[in-house]
Amino acid sequence: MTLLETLDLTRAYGGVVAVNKVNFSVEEGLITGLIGPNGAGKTTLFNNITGLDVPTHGRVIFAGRDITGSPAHKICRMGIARTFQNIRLFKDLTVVENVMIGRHFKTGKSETKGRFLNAFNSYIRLHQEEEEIYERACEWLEFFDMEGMKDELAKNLPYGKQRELEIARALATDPKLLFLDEPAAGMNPQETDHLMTIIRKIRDLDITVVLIEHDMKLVMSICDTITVLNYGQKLAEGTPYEIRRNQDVIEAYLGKEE
Amino acid sequence: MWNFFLLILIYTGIYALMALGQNIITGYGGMLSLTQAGFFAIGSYATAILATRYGWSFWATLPAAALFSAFFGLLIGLPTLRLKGDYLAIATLGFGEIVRNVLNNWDSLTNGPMGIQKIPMITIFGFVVNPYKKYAFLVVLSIAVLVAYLLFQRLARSRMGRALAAVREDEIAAQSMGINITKYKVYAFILGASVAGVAGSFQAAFTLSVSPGTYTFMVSVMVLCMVVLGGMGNFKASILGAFIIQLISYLPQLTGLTAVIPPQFKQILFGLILVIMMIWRPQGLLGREQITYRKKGGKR
Amino acid sequence: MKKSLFVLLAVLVVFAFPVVAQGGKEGASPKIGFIGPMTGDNANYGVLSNNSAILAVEQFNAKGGIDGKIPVVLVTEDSEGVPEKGLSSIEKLSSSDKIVGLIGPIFTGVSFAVGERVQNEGIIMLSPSATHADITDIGDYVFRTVVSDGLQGEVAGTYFAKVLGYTNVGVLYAKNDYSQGLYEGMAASFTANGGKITIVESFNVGDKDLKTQLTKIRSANPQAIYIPNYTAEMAQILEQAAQLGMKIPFLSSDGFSDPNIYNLAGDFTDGVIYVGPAKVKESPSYAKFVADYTAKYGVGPDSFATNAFDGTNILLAAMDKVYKATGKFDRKAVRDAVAATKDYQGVTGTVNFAENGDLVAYQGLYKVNKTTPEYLGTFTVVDGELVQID
Amino acid sequence: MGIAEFFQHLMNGLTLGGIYALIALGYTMVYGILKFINFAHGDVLMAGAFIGLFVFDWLRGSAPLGVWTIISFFLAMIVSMGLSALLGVFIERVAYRPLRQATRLAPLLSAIGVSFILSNGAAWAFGTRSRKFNYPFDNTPITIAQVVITPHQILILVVSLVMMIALRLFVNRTRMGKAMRATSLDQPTAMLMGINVDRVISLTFAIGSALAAVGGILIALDFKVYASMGTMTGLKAFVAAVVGGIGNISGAMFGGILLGLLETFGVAIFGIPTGLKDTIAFGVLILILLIRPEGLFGKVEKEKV
Repeated sequence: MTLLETLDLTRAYGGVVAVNKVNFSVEEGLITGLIGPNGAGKTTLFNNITGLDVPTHGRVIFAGRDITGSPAHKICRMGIARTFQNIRLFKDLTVVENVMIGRHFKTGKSETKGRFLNAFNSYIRLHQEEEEIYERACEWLEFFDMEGMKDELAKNLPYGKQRELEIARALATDPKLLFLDEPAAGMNPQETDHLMTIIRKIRDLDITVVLIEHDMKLVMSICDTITVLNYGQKLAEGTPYEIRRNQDVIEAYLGKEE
Repeated sequence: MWNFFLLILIYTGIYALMALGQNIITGYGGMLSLTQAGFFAIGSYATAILATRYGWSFWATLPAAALFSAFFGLLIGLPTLRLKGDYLAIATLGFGEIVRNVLNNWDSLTNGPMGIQKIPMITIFGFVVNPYKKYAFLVVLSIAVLVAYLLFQRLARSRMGRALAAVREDEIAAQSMGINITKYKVYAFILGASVAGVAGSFQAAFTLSVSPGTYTFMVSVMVLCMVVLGGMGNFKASILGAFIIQLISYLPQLTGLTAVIPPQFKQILFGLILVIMMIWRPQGLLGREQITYRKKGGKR
Repeated sequence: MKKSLFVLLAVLVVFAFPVVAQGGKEGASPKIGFIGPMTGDNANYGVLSNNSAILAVEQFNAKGGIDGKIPVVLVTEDSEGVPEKGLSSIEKLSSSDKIVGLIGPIFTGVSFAVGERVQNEGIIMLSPSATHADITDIGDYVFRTVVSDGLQGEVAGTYFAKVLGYTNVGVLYAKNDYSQGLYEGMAASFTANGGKITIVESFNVGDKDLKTQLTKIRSANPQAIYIPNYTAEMAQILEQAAQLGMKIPFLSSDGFSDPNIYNLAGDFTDGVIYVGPAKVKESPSYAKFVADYTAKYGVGPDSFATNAFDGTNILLAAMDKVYKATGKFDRKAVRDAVAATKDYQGVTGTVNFAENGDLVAYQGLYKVNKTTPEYLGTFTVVDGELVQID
Repeated sequence: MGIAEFFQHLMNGLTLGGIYALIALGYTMVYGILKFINFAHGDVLMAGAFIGLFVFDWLRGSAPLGVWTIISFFLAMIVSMGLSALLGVFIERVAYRPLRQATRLAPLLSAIGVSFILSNGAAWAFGTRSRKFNYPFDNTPITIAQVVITPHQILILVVSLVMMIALRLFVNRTRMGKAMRATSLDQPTAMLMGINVDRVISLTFAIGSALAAVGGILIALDFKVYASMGTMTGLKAFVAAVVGGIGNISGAMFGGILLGLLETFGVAIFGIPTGLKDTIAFGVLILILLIRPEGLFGKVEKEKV
């Protein structure tokens, strides 16, 4: 079943078309890889889906709803979470606080969600609510084997751990769909292996994962399906096996052989 | 001597209220606002006008002052949706100047540069809190500061405080965590403004007269100094900062050295405090407050 | 660890202060206070008047002081021109210094706030420059050695209409209590005498570019322009009016008596007529005061400073009288002695106080010839009629 | 309103705008390179005016208007530009450089502090009284069909125009200008390209402060010299720079003139009470920031995700 699809999604900056009529779809329960050379428009596509940027044309459909142009915080609340290419942690907050912020809108009664009453309510039930949030945050840290460093400031973590913390924070929003923007960038092979295990564990939690990655070994070994972008356009999609043999993709990466 | 010390404590209280407000805007929200003086003025004038012209009691004007200031906080908070850092600082500074300008020129409402005199004193069940009897006034004021402190402290420890911190640390990441950043920025301004309005209300009830000359840019800078010196993101520190800055402010008088210390001494010192704190101790004397969390059913 | 060290340090510093502070010793010397803006935009006025108070006290002490043996101490506090600071100043003067009387404050806003306190504490206050009509209504401890806006405005308005024969004038005033009060006072009596104010423009204190306002006034073409402002602003007005080619006569107020006006706008002061302090023509005491003042400070006194000099001397004389009679400095007795002052011969002329603490005084009129003010005469208004005293 | 009055207002507005433009150029220059508002710019201007005043009075002595007064005026201006540039570089070294890696709030707060130290330090050292800066030339107004303008006003317009053009040429055409633009775009990369970023920044401050000194002296001729002279004028000039699009040199000029005209005509034609003149400036600022935060000629800068 298709969880998310974009219809003719286009984003132009003045004359430069960063994403051009892309039809990108994500199947529920699978790990989807999004690859392509630098400047192919992968991150722009992510931004347009997650509400940090607004498409010039086209639509984004998530779980049957048109979410085109919704603000980022609303999209997050619908169940799409993401990480960033350049890590964007709340650097001066502790590890556990970073994850707790992910729980922000998951608290309180649903009929008043996001309203003043809800804020008031959480003000009254402060202790109980905080304990709940804290407990859930700790569970996510355990998932990443990071409980021991929960009171560190985020900026003091080693690089690999910072990437994992960002994923933990995104997961804390209980997403149906998780976007990872180059999660393995800057990681050493051991860290990458650990990351692969974690991504598989995330899929086992029934969370659909989409990832941008340049590490081909990682992409090929964990993705169920792969979409390739080049110059803002979709070049190919299919299983890793198919992609590896696709002539267009090979040309895009290696250049045309004469 | 002791009386003078009490007076410093009273001014500390009034400024501490403003500093708490500044802290929620700057310390938590990370927005440099230079308009506490403007909200302070609005609160003062709300109390002065409602009390002298319409005969309201202080206790009725207090929430009105808070509401008026909050409304203007909303007005100035809205532009912040689009402004950052430097721009915001200038826009808020401009807003403070506009407030003073309007107060000075709207003669029919504010009595212009003459100001408003003979503001009635605070009464509690028929007992007059005469500002000349400083103990009584100090007690009332301290309760207000304490209440404000507790409310803010609780807010900071809730998910709302944490959301505000997230907005300060990284707006884009905060958005992607489901936080409506515009709403939180405006909230911060409204809260910061309303507590400054309350401070203004107390100021009017203490000096028993208001005039536009009080609410200068200097006041905003002093409040900023308090927050920076104490430590951003720490409400206790704001109160401590208010006390230290007021002590410095009245140091020449307190030590009886007015003849020796040049009159510009304290302004220069405030400037030095801003520069030195930024370079050597940007986190302030106390630093940001670390919150300890506990799990359900954990030890009390 | 480091944090607690900081807190400890802060606390230590805080508690060190009162120890260092000298706790208002009950010395033999009685103290009097001065409150005025020593910093801020209007510091100049505070400084000039404070100089007078210092001079008066020095001269008094040089003659031996109270009863020929006790010197008086003057304590100056900075109000920054802000009521809040004025309050802390009077608080400090009253509780730490235990002053017997107060000279100041300079501005109306601060004077209202401080006036309420001195009334409550029972300390006599003599303001050299708070001109607002209602100030002396605060209570019986509030006096002033400056004429109220009411009188100055009345003399100005009547003189412009009756003597100078103007039927329409324009006004350009700053949005501060002093200028606005004078404008309102002048306008009331000018219109009562059949004149018409054709155009009124104002500006904010600190504005330097007044060409817009002046251009509007130029187009309205009044017979004269009344500019009741402080020195720096008046200099700006005169210069820019000249730059706009305006040849309309200017009328002004006692703010014009600050000699600095001639440094700033000496080329444009010719022909200005202003209402200032009355003085006995060629009064030797006035000449001596100006000479002493200029010798000591390098600049001449403005009219507020002149008022402050008289105020200080009246207070000192009252203290002397009370001490000689009772052997101590009772605040109430000093107040009564000041109130009983009769025909005091000061540098501003003969000083008497009305029932409410207002100065019973006359106004002088001056016409500037190039950069020298020439005395036109002493005037007052009785029942709406202008009376020339000499 | 008569036609003569209209043109007089236009003239007044233009020259007031010229003053704002003159100072706004310095603001915009520093902001363009460093992306940082130098709050103390107005106070450097004040310092420049004081230095100029002292040197001019000393050189001139009691000489009558003539060639010597003009020469001493230029000498005073050059000395003042030099010393102000040193002051600017010193301020940058002490109060801003240590904060280059800190949060965005830090240098702003530090700059406010510097501004306070300078203006109050001057008030302490020189007193608060206004001092006259005598015109070095004959400032007799010129009347053309009832519209009056003074030589000084023309001078201000000419100098700001010349400065604008010179600055543009410097930034766009010279090697150092190129280094400045590179620094403005990306400091770390500029450093890797062999640009001495520290030197570029020092130079930026030196030029900005020298410009401030010129502005300070020129406006002091009309507005006098006093310790707080830089505060309000500096703020207004800053508003002008923002309106024109901060960082854009021509924009600063345009913003300055626009602000001068708006203030004048707001009061003269739209009947805004004259007491609210400053409100016009700040009102325009807030409005512009709301509608077009990058200013009229500014570039939109979007944060990269």
